[in-house]
Amino acid sequence: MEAVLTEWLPALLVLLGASFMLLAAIGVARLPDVWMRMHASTKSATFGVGCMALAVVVSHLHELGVETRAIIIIGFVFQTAPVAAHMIGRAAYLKGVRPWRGTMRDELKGRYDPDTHTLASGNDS
Amino acid sequence: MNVLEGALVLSSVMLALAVVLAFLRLLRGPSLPDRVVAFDLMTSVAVGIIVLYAIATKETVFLDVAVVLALISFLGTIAFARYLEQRGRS
Amino acid sequence: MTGLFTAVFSGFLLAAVAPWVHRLAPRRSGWILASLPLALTAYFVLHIGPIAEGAAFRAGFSWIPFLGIRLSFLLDGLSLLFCLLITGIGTLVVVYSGGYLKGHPELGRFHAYLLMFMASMLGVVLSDNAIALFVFWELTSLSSFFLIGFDHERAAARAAALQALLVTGLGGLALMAGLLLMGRIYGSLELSRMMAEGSGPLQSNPLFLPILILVLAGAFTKSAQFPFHIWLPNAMEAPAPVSAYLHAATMVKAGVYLVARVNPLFAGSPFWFWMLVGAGGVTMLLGACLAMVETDLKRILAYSTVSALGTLTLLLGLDTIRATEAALAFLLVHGLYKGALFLTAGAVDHGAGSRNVAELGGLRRAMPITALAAGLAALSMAGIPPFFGFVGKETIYQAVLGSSAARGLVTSAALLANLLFVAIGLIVGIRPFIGALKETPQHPHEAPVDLWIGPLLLGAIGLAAGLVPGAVGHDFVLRAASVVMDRTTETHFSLWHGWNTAVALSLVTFAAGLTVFAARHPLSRGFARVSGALAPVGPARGYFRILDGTIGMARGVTRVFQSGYLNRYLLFVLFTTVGLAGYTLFFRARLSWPEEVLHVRFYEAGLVAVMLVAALTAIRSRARLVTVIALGVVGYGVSLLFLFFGAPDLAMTQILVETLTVILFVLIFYRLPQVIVLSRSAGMRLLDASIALACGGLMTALVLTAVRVQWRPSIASYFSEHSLSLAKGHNIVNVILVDFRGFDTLGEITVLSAAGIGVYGLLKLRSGRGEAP
Amino acid sequence: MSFFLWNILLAVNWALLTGHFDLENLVGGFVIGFVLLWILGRGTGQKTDYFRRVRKAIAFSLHFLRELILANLSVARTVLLERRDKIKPAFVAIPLEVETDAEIALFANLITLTPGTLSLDVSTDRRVLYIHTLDVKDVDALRAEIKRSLERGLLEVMR
Amino acid sequence: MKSLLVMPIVLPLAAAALCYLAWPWRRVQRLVGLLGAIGLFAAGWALLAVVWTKGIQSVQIGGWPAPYGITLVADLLSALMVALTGSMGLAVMVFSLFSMDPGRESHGYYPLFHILLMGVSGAFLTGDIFNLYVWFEVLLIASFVLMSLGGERAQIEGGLKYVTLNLVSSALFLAAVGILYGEAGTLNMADLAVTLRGSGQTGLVDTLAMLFLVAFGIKAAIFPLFFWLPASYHTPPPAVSAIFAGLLTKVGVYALIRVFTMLFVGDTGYTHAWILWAAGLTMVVGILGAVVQEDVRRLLSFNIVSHIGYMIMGLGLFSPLGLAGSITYIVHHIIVITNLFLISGLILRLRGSYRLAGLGGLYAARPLLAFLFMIPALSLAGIPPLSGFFPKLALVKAGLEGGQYWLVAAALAVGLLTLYSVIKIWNEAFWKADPGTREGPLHEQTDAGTSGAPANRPLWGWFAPIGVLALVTVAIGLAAEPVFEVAARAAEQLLHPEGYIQAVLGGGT
Amino acid sequence: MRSLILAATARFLLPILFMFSIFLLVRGHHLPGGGFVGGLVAAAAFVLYGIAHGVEEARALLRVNTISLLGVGLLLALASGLLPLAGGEAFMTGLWFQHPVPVLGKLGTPVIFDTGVYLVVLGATLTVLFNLVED
Amino acid sequence: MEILLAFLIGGLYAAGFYLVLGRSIGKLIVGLVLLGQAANLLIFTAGGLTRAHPPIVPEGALEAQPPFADPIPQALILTAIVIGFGVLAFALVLVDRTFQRVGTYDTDDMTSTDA
Ligand code: NA
Ligand code: NA
Repeated sequence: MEAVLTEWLPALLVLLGASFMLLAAIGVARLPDVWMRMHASTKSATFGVGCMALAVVVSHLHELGVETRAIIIIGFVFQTAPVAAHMIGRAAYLKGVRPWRGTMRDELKGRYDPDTHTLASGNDS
Repeated sequence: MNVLEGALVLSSVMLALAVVLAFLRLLRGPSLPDRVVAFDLMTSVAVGIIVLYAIATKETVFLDVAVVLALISFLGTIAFARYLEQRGRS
Repeated sequence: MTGLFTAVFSGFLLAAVAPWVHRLAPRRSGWILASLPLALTAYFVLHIGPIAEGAAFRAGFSWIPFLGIRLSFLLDGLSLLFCLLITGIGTLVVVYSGGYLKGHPELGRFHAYLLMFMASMLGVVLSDNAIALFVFWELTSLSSFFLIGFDHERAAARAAALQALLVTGLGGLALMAGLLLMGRIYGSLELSRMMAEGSGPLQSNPLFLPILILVLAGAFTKSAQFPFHIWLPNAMEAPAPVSAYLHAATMVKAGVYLVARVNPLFAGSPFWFWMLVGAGGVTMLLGACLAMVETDLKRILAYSTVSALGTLTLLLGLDTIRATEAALAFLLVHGLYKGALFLTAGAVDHGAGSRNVAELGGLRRAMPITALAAGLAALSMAGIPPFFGFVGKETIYQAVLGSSAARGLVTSAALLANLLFVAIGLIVGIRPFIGALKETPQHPHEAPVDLWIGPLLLGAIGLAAGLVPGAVGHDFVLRAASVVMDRTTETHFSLWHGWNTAVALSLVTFAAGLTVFAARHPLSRGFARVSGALAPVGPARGYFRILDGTIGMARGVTRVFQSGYLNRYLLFVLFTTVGLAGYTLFFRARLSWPEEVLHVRFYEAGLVAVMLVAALTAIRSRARLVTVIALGVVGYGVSLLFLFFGAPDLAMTQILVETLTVILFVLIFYRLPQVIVLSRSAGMRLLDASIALACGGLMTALVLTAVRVQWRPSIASYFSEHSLSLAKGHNIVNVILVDFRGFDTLGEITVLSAAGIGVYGLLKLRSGRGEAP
Repeated sequence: MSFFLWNILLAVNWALLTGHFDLENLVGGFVIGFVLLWILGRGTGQKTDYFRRVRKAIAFSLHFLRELILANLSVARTVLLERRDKIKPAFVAIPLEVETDAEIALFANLITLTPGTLSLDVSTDRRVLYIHTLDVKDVDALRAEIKRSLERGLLEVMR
Repeated sequence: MKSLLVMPIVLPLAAAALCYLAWPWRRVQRLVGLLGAIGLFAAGWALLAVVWTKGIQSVQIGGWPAPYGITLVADLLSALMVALTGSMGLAVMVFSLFSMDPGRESHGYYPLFHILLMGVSGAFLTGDIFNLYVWFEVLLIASFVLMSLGGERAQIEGGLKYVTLNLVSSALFLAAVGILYGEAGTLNMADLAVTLRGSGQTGLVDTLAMLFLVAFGIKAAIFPLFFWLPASYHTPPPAVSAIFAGLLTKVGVYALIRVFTMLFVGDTGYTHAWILWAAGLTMVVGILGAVVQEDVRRLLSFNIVSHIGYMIMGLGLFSPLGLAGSITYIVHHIIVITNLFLISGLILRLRGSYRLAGLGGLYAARPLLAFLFMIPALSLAGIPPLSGFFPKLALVKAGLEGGQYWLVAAALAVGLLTLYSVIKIWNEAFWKADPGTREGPLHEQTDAGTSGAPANRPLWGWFAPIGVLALVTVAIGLAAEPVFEVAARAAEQLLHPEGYIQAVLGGGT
Repeated sequence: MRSLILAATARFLLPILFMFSIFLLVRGHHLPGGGFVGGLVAAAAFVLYGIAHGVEEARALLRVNTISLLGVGLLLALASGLLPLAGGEAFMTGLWFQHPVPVLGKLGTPVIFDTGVYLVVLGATLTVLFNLVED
Repeated sequence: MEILLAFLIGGLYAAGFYLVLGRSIGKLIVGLVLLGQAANLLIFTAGGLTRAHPPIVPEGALEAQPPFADPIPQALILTAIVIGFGVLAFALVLVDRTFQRVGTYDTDDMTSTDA
C-alpha cells in the first residue's frame, strides 16, 4: 500500500503528465492552424502540468509547504492557460491570420471593428 | 532502478521531445501567433521539467522555481498577445 | 637674501594689480608703473660694484624638492648684465607704452603683460635651477604671446602670436627634455652645481649630442636662429614698445643668455662650435639681407635683429674669450640702439601715421627730439665712433679675426653683416628724418614726452658708453664673460686701440655701408627676387606646411578612428580584445583540454542545442517578435541550466527578469517598424562574423582554462559554515546577498532605482515638449 | 458564508488536534467539519444554502474533471489518429446568460478546458461568446450542450 | 573611523533617496543636493586627512572578515580620489544650482548626480573586485541617464554609443571577474594579490591582465577603445559634461592603476609594455582629434582622451616617479578639465553656442572670463607654473629615466599640440572679434537643457565654482610639493602593496 | 480594446501574486526567494493588473508614487546598514532580535535590508513599466 | 558538461557580439542581452559546477552538506542579472528614443555627434 502511494501513483502521474505534454507538442507541431494548435497546447499541456504537480502532492504527503506549492501550480495554470489562449487567439484573428482552409464556418467574420477592436454580438440590429 | 526512477527517465525523454517539437514550431511559425503559442507551450513544458527535476532530485526548493515560472510566464504570453493585437491594427 | 626674490616677484605682483592701477590713473599709469622697473634698475646698479669685485649673490629655497626644483637665484656678472638691460629698458618701455597706447581700452592688461614679462625675464636670467629657469622661460613666451596678439581682432596678430608661441614652445619642450637629461647626468638641476662638476660628465655621456641638440633647439627658437627666425618678423604685429623690449632688447636674447650660461658645460665640443657658428653665421647674413628687402620700419628692424642674434650666436660659438667679450659687448650695444630704434619707429608711426620708409622723409623739423634719438641710435648701429656701436664692432672684428677655425669665412660674413648694418642704420634712423618732407597719412607732429624720453635716453647712453667704454666694458662685459668662459680676463676696452686690422675692417665697413645705402633700391630689388625665388622652400612657408600638414594628418587620423560608425568602434574594441587577450592566452599560456568533471546528460545537451539554435534564430530572424521569442528561449534555457546545477535562486530570478525583459522588448517594439532589413555586404558580414566568432572562441578557451585551473581552494566553505550560525539564514545565496555581500546589493538596487528614474526621465522629459510639470 | 468560515476553522482545528498540519489532515478536517456542520445546522434550523452549494460545487467539479479528461482524450484522438481532411474546425458564437465579469471569465475559461472548444472573445456588449471548435460536426447541438451542461452548472454554483 | 570610510558612499545615497522622496518639490531637491555634496566634500577630505596621518584604513562591511566580506580600503590614492570627487561634486553641484534647467531638475537630475558620485566614490574605495564592478555599474547607469536626460538628438546618438561601448566593457569586465574567481577562488583584491603572486602561472595571469586592460581601457578611454567619449561627452548640459569629464574616465584610470599595481605585477615587462604603447597612442591620436575640432566641447573631449595617455604613462613606466607623476596628473586634470567644461557652459550662456565660428569678442567683453579660461587652458597645455606642468615634468623625467625616449618625445609633442588646441579656443572665442551673429540660446546643441531657466539665475553663481577651481589650479601649480608628497607616498603604497594587504587581511596571510 | 476575460482574471490574480511575493520576501532568508524575487513578483502582479485594467487603475490601486517607493526602499536599506554604526559596529553589520517573531521568523537588520530591496525592485520595475505602457 | 557549457558560452558571446556589430539598434540591444547572459553563464561555469545541490543549509543542520553548488558565483550572478536588467530597461527605452528622435534604426546613420 505504501509503495503504491509513494511509487506507483507518482510514477503513473508523472508518465501521464509527460505524455500529455508530449501530446500537446505533437499537436502544436502537427495541427494546421494556430487555433487548432491552441486546443492542443491549452488543454493537454495544462493537464500535463496538473498531473505532474499532482505527482508531487502524492509523493510528498507530509509537507504542507510542498503540497501547497504544487496546488498553487495547478490552480494557477488552470486559471491562466485559457486566458492566455483567449488573448492569443483573438490577437491572431485580429492580426488577420488566415484560418485553415478546412474551417467549416466562421461566425466571427466581420464582427470585429478593424480600428477599435470592438466586437459586435451580431444581435444588436 | 525502481518504478519511479524509470518513470522519471521515460518522462524526461518525452518532455525533451516535447520541447524540441515545440521549438520546431517556434522556428517554423509561420505566423507570429503560432510562435507565441509554441513559446507558451515551451514554458509549460519547462514547468513540467522543473517539477520532474524536483521529484527526481528530491529537492523541493526547485518546486518554487516552477511556481514562479508558472506565475510569470503567463504575463509574458499576455504581453505578446497585446503586442500582436497592436501590430494587427497598423 | 630676499632682495632677489623681491626683484623677481614684485614684477608679478605689480602685473596682477596693473589693470586696477591703470583704472585708477588712466593717464599716468605708465609713469606710475615704471617706478618699479626704475627701482629695480637702481637695485641692480647697486650690485655693479660688488660684482665687478667678483662677488656673486644667491638666494633660494626648495620649491618642489620631490622633483629637485629649487627656486634659486644667482646674481653674477652675466645675470647682472641682463638684469640691467631688462629693468633699464623696461623702465623706459613702460613709460613709453603709457603714452603710445594712451586711451586704449586694454592698456591696463597691456601693462600687466609687460610687467609679467619683465618679471619672467628677470627670472630667466637669475635662475640657477634649470627647471626654474625653464618655468620663467615659458612665461616669457607666454607674455610674448599676449603682447604680440595685443591687437587681437586682427587675424594677422592672432596668427603671429600663435606662431611665436608654437615655435618657441616647441623649442621650450626640447629644452625641458635637455635640461632634465642634464639634471640626470649631474644628479642636480642646479646649474651652478653642474658648473662645479665641469663639462666632463656631460661630454662623456652617450646622450651628449641629443642633449646638445635639445638645449640648442630651445635657444635657437627663442633667439630666432635660422630656420626658427620666422616668427620674429611676424611678431612685429605687436605694438612698438613690445618690439623694442621683447623682440629686440631682451626676450630674444634669452636664447643667447642660455647659450652663454651653459657654455662652460658644452664648450670644447666641435658640435657646439659648428652648430653655433653655422646657425649664427647663416642667421646673421640672412637677417641682414632680408632686412634690406623690407620697407616697413619695424620689419626692417626685426630682420636686422635676427641678424644681430645670429651675430651673437656666432660669437659665442667661436668660444674664445675675445669672442665672448665681443658677444656680450654687442649684446649691450644692440639692446641700446635697437630698443631706441624700435621706439622711434613707433613714435614716427604715432606721429606721421606710417612706417613705410619709402613714404617717410624730412621729419626732423616736425619731430626734432625723435629725430635726435633715432640719429643717435642709428649712428651707434652703424658703428660710427665715438658711439658704443663702434666699440662693439671693433671687438667683433677682433674676435672673428681670432677665430680658431674658418677664420676667413667668419670674418667675411661679419664684414658683410656689418656693412649692411651701416646701411640699415641709415635707412631706419637717418633717412626718415632728412631730406624733403614727404606727405604722410597724418600731419607729422612731435611725440609727447612719454614717447621720446625712452629712445633719447637709450641713444644717449649709447653715446656715453662709447665715450667711456672702459667703465662699461670692465664692469659688465668682462665680469659677464668671465662667467661664460669660467675664467677671468683683463681685456682693456677703449675707443682707440691704434691702427690694426679691425680698424681697417671698420673703415671698409663704413665705406661699403654707405655705398650699399646709396644703392639700396636696386639692391633691395635684387634681394627681393632671390628671397622670392627661395620662399617656397623657405622656413616661413615650411611653418605653414608643417602646421597644415599636421592638421591634415590629424583630420585623416580622426576620420579613420572617430568615424561615427558604431560598428567600426566595436570592431576596434573586439579586435583589441582578441588581439591582446587571445595572443597572450595562446602564445604565453600553456593550454590544455580540461578533464570532464561532470558527464553530460542528454537533456542538458538538448537544452544547449536548443539555446544555440535560438541564439542563431535571434541573429537571423527579421521579424522583431521572433527575435524576442528566441531571446526568451535562451533566457529560459539559462535559467534551466541554473536550476540543473543547484541554483534555484538564480533560476527564479532569471525567469522573472527574462519575462520582464521580454515584456519590455515587446512594449518597445510596439513603436518600432516591424521588419528591419539593413543590407550589408557579404564582406562586412563575414568580418563581423569572424571577429565575433574569434571573441566567442576566446571566451570558450578562457572558461576551459578556468575550469581546469584552481590556484587554491575557494572561499565558499566559509559561507556554508557561517551562514546559519552567524547570519541566521539557511539560504546561503540569500545570506550572501543581504549580509555577507549586502554591499553589492546596495549598489545593485541603486542601479535599479537610477534605471527607473532614467526611463521616467527619457519618456517624460523631451525637448520641445518637456518642461517641469 | 459564515458556514464556510466555520468549516475552515474546524478543518484547521482538526489539523492542530492531530498534530500534523498537512494537507491530508486539512482535507480530512474539512470533510469532518462539513458533516458536523450539516448535522448541527439542521438542528439549529438556521437557513442556509451553503450545503447545497457545496454539493453542487462538488458535483460540478467532478463533471468538469470528467470533461477535462475527455477533452484531453479527444485532443489526443484528433492529434494522433484523425486524418487531417476529416477535421472540421469552426468559429462559433454562443449567446451568454452569465452576466458578471467573474462569471463570464470563469465560463469562458471552463469552455477552453472542455472538449473541442476554445474561447476566443466576448462581444463588447457581453451578449455573445465566440469560441473556436476543433472538430464538431453539429454546431447547434454543441451550442445547446454547452449552455445546458456548463453554463447551467456554473450558474447553480455561483448563484 | 569605521563610519568615515563608508560616508562617501552613504551620504550621496542618502541624498539620492531623499531626493526621490522629495520628487515633487524641486527646491527641496536642490537643497538636499547641495547638502549632500557638501557632506561628501567634507567626508572626502576628512578621509584623506585620516589616511595621511594614520596610514591605510580599511573596514569590513557587515563585520565579516576579509577575504569573505567586502572590504573598503582607503589608501592614499583612494582617499585622494575621493577627496577630489567630493570637491568636483561640490563645485559642479553649485554650478548646477545656477545652470540646470527646471526640466532636468524635476526629472531626477539631483538624485542621479548623487548616484553618480556614489558610484565613483564606491569604485575608489572598494577592495573587492566584484564590488568594483557594482560601483562601475552604479556610476555608469547614472551617467547613462544624465547623458541622455533631455532627449536631444545629439544626446541620444552620443548616448547610444556611450551606452553600447560601456556595456561591452562591462560584459568583458564581468567575464574577467568570473574567470578570475574560477582560478583564484576569491574576490578580495588583497587576497587576489597574494594568490596571483603564488600562482606561478604567468601566462594565464597575463591573459587576465589583458582582459582587464581592455575592460578598464574602454572606461578609461584609451586607444583604441576611446571612441565613445568624443562621441558623447559634448552632448549633455555643461554641468553634466563637466562632472563626466572630470571624474568618469579617471575611475577607469584608477582601476587600471589599482589592478596593474596590485594584481598584475608578475610580468611587468610584458603587461606594462602594452600600457606604454596604449599611453603613447592615446596621447597622440587623442590630441590629433582635438586640433581639428571646431566646437569647444568636442575639442575638450578629445583633450580628455589625449591626456588619459599621460595618466597611464606613469603606470606603464611602473616607477615611483612615474606613478607619482600619473597621480599628480590625475589630480591636476580632474580639476582643470572640469573647470574648462564649466567655462564652456558659461560661454554657451553668454554666446549661445559652442561652435568656434560663432564665438568671439569674449576677451574684450568678459576679461574676467578670459582670465579664468586661460588658467585651466594653459594648465592643460602644461604651461608652467600651473598645475599641469609639474606632473608632466615628472612623467617626462620618469620616461627619460626609463629610457622611453620615443614616448617622451610623443608626450612633449602632444603638449605642444594641446597648447595649439587651447589657443585655438582662445583665438576664436576670446580674441577674434565678435561675429555678431548670435545663434541665440536655442542653438542645435543647447536644447531643453540650457534654454530653460538659466537666464534669470545670477551669473556669479556660474563664476564662483569656475573661479575657485582656477584658484586651485594656480595654487597646486605654485605649491605642487604637497601634492607630490601625497602622490609620492601614494605611489609608494602602490608599488609596495604589502601595506595594503596587511591592512585588509591582517598579519596572517 | 481591453479584454473582459483578462480583466476579471487579473483582478483575481493580483492578491494571490501579491501575497506570494510577500511570502517569497519573508522566507527568502531560508529558502529561494528574497527581496528581489519578491519585488519582481509583486511588480508582475501590478503590471498584469495594469495591462488588464489600464495603468491609471493600477496606480490608483498602488496608492503611492512609484518613485517614493524607490526612496523609501533605499532609505530602509540604508538605515539597516547605518543602525549598527550607532553601536560602533561596521556598516551593515547584522543585528538580530533575540526572539523570533511569529509568521516573519527571526528579525534583524538583514531582513529590513531585504525589505528595502523589495520596495526598490517593486518601485523601479513599476516606474519603468507603468511609464512605458502609458507612453 | 563544463566543456559543453564552455562552447555554449562561446556561442552566446559570438552571437551577442555579432548582433552588436550589426547596424540595427534593435538587434544591438538583443546582442547586449545575450552578452549579459553569456557573462552570467561564464561566471557560473568558471566557478565550477555541482549538479542539483543548492547551497542551502538543511533544516536541523548547522551547515550545508557537501557537495553543494558554490554560492558565491550564484550571488555574483544574481547581482549581475539585476544590474543587467536595470541597465537593459534603460537601454531599451534609449533605443526607442533613438528611433523616435533620430528617425532611423541604422547606427550608420548616427554619425552626427562625431568628428
Ligand atoms: Na497553455
Ligand atoms: Na576553476
